[in-house]
Amino acid sequence: MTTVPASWYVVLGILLFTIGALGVLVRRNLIIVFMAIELMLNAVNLVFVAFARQQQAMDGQVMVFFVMTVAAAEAAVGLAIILAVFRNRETVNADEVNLLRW
Amino acid sequence: MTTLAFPDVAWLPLLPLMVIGATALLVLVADLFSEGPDYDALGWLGLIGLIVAAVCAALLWNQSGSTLAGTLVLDRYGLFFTILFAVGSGLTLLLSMNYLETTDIRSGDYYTLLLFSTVGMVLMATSVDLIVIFLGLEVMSIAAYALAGIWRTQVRSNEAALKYFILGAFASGFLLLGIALLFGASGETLLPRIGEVAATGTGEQRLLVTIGAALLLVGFGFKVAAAPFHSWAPDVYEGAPTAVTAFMAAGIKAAAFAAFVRVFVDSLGPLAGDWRGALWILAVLTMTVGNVSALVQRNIKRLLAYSSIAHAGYLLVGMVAGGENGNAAVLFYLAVYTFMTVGAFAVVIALGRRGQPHEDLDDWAGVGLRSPFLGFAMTVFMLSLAGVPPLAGFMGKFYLFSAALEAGYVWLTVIAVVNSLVSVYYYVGVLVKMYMAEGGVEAEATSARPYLFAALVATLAGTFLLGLFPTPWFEIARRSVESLI
Amino acid sequence: MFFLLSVPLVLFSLGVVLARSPVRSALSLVVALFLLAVMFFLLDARMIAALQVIVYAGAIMVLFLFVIMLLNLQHEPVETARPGQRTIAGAFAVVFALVLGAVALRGLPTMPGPGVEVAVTPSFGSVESLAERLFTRHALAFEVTSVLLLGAIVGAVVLARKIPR
Amino acid sequence: MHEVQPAVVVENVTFLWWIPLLPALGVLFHIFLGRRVGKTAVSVVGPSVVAAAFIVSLVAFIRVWLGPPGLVLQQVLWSWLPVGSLDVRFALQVDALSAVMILVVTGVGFLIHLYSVVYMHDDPGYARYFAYLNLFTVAMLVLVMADNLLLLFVGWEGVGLCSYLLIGFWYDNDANASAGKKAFIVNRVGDAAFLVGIFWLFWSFGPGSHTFSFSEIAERGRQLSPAVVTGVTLLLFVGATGKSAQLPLYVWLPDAMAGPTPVSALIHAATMVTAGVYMIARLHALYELAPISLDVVATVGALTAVFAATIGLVQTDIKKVLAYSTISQLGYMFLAVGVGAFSAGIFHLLTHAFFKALLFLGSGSVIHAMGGEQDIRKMGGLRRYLPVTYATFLVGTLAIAGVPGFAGFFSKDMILARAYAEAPMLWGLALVGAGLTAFYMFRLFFLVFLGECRADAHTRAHLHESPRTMTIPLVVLAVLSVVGGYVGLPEFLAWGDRFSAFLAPAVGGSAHAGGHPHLALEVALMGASVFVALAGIAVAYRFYIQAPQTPQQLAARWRRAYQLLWNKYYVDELYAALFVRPIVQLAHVLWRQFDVAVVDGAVNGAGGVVQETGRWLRRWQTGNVQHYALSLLVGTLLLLGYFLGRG
Repeated sequence: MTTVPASWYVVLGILLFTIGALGVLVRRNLIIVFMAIELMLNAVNLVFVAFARQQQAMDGQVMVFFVMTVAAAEAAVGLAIILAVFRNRETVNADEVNLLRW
Repeated sequence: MTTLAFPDVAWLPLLPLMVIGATALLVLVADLFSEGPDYDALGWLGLIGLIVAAVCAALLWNQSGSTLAGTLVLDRYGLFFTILFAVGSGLTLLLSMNYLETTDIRSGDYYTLLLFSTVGMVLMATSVDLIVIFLGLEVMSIAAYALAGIWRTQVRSNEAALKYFILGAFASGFLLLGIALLFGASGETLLPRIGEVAATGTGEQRLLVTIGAALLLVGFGFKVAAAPFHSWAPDVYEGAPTAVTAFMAAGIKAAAFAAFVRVFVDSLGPLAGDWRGALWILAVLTMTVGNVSALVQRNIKRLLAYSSIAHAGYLLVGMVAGGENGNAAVLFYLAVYTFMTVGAFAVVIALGRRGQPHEDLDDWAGVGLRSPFLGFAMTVFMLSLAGVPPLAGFMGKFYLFSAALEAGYVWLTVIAVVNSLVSVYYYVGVLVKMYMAEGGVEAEATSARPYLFAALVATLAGTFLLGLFPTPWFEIARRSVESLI
Repeated sequence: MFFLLSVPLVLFSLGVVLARSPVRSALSLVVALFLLAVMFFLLDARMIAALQVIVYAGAIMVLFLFVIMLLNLQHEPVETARPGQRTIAGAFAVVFALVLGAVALRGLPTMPGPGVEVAVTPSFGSVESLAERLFTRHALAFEVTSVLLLGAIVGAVVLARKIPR
Repeated sequence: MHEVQPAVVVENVTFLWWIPLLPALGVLFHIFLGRRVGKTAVSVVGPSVVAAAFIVSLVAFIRVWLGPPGLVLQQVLWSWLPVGSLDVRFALQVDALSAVMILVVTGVGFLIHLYSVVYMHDDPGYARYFAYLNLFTVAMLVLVMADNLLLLFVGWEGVGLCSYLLIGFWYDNDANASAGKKAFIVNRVGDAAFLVGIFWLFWSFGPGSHTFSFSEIAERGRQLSPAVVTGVTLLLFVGATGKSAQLPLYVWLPDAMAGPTPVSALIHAATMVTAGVYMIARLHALYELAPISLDVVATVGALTAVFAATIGLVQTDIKKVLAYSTISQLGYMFLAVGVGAFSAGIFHLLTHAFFKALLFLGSGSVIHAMGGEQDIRKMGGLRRYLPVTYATFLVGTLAIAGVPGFAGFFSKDMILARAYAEAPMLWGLALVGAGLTAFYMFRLFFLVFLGECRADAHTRAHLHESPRTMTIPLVVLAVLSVVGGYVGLPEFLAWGDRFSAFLAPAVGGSAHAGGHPHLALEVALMGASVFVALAGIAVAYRFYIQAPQTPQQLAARWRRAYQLLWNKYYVDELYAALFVRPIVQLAHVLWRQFDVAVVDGAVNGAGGVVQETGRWLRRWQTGNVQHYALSLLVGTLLLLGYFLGRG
């Protein structure tokens, strides 16, 4: 069933990574920006799993385990930060968070 | 059920790490039982823990080894950084103890996060497994994101945390993709194994390793605030609580360099021909952008942020130079930089009061005359940052640039020297404000803030010591990089 | 099978980035994560596939939705769009994908080691094999995750706790 | 020229560090206690620490003088950088050259401190002023007592910093602030070259132990390739042109006159600006290995000497005249060291320190009396009101003009004689410069002290001689401006050139070691310079004392006599049209076009470009997090492109 080479999965992962990066760049809503970052991390997970399969090395899958942990930790702190910003400013628009510049 | 052979644990390499981690937990628990508003005891607890960790690391100086399946090593390189982080975090703790009184920050959480962050830093410096380095970086960063935003009632603190977090997570993504590619090329994440593949792998493997290296460069470049990955730094430095800014400038930058140097020298060394050129460009860009931008700043924290960017550039010069002298110069300069930058931020804190941070340069007018000690301290730090002999900053630059020259990078050295001379302009600009103008604010007597005073004395001592008697310290730095390569 | 999965995967990922409503973005992301889990399964990462569903789609996304609901953000804030930025960002993103994709295609097929079409040992990707690596070779990293999570909890609590008056 | 290198005798002593330490203690006193203890205490401490340093310096000087030739007193404070290939020590040394320099720095320095007590008395920043002045003294002493190039650089940077602070001392004045800035930027350029020179030198020494001490540089320099030595010495010289205000980096010095006058006297005339000359003399062994560099030094010096003198012709600000004359005189010193007459250069440095400090302090006294007025067209006839200033200023003017018997004559003559032997072209330039110097200095003198007083009534009513504390330094300096020259007489007179003989162990062969010029030739050369000096004075006299009234008065009374005088005046006119006016016009062109437009423009332009770049870069820092993320992505792409492009 799985007859495509591992490299296709890797390319798909890179494509997803890029879509995520694009989301970070263009969305105004900070929560969506953050979701896009989660998408990037997941894309890397796909790359890890594909490599793991190709190399017959379980370590790639173990990496995914760690990346998930990191994603969870980032989610906790990141959402808390967004909440704190919202409390002070009543906004989650990236364009309106620009007190600090120049 | 299969039985797992848990690897043999050699405890010695873990000792400093565990001391700091245990201290963090202790502070976390102690915080539950302490009643405000005086949290000095927690600060002391953290300080003692860091000192013990530093002493442990110093005692292990002649030991070597590794533990936990070779993922964590005990070598001088790691010990050097462990001690440096303990010193940097300790100084930050010290100046925080007085700083927090002028803010709404609850000290207990603050100290805990600071110590957690330090644990991450030590991991970055002592591990040779990319995944552990990545996790250490995340431990350090996540605590740092929270620290940047810990003054929750301040919109600027919020904003700093937000920017730091979004961009930090974004950059982590690139770093992680880089690690994935290295894993794809080698099937491993241990640095030595990646080094073998980089040296002897097939063309395809090396292609993957090269691209992985480029992505790692992005991730580390971000953390050390190298141009063009520096744009977060000015905003975050300005917005974060000043003590946290000091911590970022000293500790986090040093930790990022610790991992940066180890990864690139230890495992990507065979590709040096490729990355040296890239680092050359980054170094030039970073120095120039940092220094030129600093010229037009009016806010002292922002000015120091750009100065910190410029210093990342000088440090990259040392990495480009490479070799024992170049890498040792990087280590030495990081130590020097810890003292001078923490000291400079300590003076910034000393000038601020509750509700009035006094970060605008105009507030500094005449401070040198009204508060001779603060003026003297700031003068020393500014001149040292500018690289005026015989202070530590000069010696640091001297080692860095002469290493670059020895390695034959004449133009890079010239650009670096010109840059450091341009930088004198804005550092002296601060002095001119302090000594040549009138009308600024009155600083609170330092005697009323004993911890801050102690931090200032310690950083001053460090700046003089490393400048006037640099040799033994440079020798230590040199021994520390012997274990690399 | 690969294409059957990858086409919707890309579409839903684009949905995350393009949907106007944050809730729709979040739901797109959930679907994308499920599809990824299936992909993991195809790649003989059974345990990881399960974790993906439980941890990601289950826990993390619930957190996201919770925050979205908490802030009551039904729609994207008014777009103060600089159309320039979208175009530029899009262009750079495309270049990025092309460059890396090309590298992957060029670098991978001839790499040593079996490709996906080669069968693996039956235990590959099982709970046991994952645990075997996790608790031996990666014991340190595993321990570090505990510090990581603890730090994250402290950080999140510090930032999100009610501000004492 | 330098076949005979007298053996160096090093004697370790333990008192040298007191020389810089004493003023350093003064700095601490002023900064930490100055505002609390009041002006009287500051007035006592400020000068007396320098006086104490002077006494210690005197002890050091006498020991060097009486000791065996080539005696070097040395005090190693500690090893600064004993690592690997480096062994740089924090060591002070006093040899003959340093002995002269520390006497100048502390001696003249003390007089200027003393003078400042009154001059700056009503300034609100009194303690601050003395702190800077003491600090400057420390840095300058470190510069001249350093036993290695790195430590010298410590002092080099230190004096620059103090100079910058003191120029901008009256910070509330925009002109001062920008003058300080200009000095700073110009010196950055010089220092950049200087630093690169040091690095290059270090680099080219290669592995092995380096102390960077001057003796080692002299020794190892011989093993370097001539190209390297030439490059290094030229770079170091670029640094010297910045610090010592030579072409093309001289532009900051006239603006630096915005600082308090005693500062101009100490830093911008007597000591700091001579650091470049000192540095070259100190590294004479290295420079002697690079004939091209020496030629460049000599040529730049001679050109600067004439160039600055022509500009001096048309200045109307009393301090600006002195500033350009300082640049010009520094040019003579560089000419001297450039033709290998190191001791002559130092000799002129010494006498110049006396008479230029005197002239500056005198001008300070004038400005003080005139209520801050600096325009010489509004002065005149001050002889009556300021007798002491008048007399001492005259001595200084005679000395700088090169009138026989005064200090400047001997030192300038020594330079000219040597220049004639080495490079007659440069000698010609220098001679022209000497004539111009005599002219504009006496123009200044006549316009200020003789003739009618052109000040307004109010100012005139307040004209008064300065108090004793200010005039005593004037008198002392006037005496020195006369007798200071007698330490270095021409060889055929009385005791001959003791000065060069004294310096010989430190800076190589004496001025005349290259073979005595024929006695008759020497006398002829001397005659030529005397003639030129007197001619300059005479022309000035005619133009500024006689000519203004003569035409009209004589024309009205005696027609015939008028005819006669007219004719004579016509000659003058012709002369003026042929020689003077072109020079004056050239001077104007040089000043207005070159100096103001080109050089100022370049300096301000360079600073401006950097500032503008800073502003431009700043706009990228929009505060928008997504712009930052975009820059990150772009950076990533560039990196990938780089790596792939290579691979």
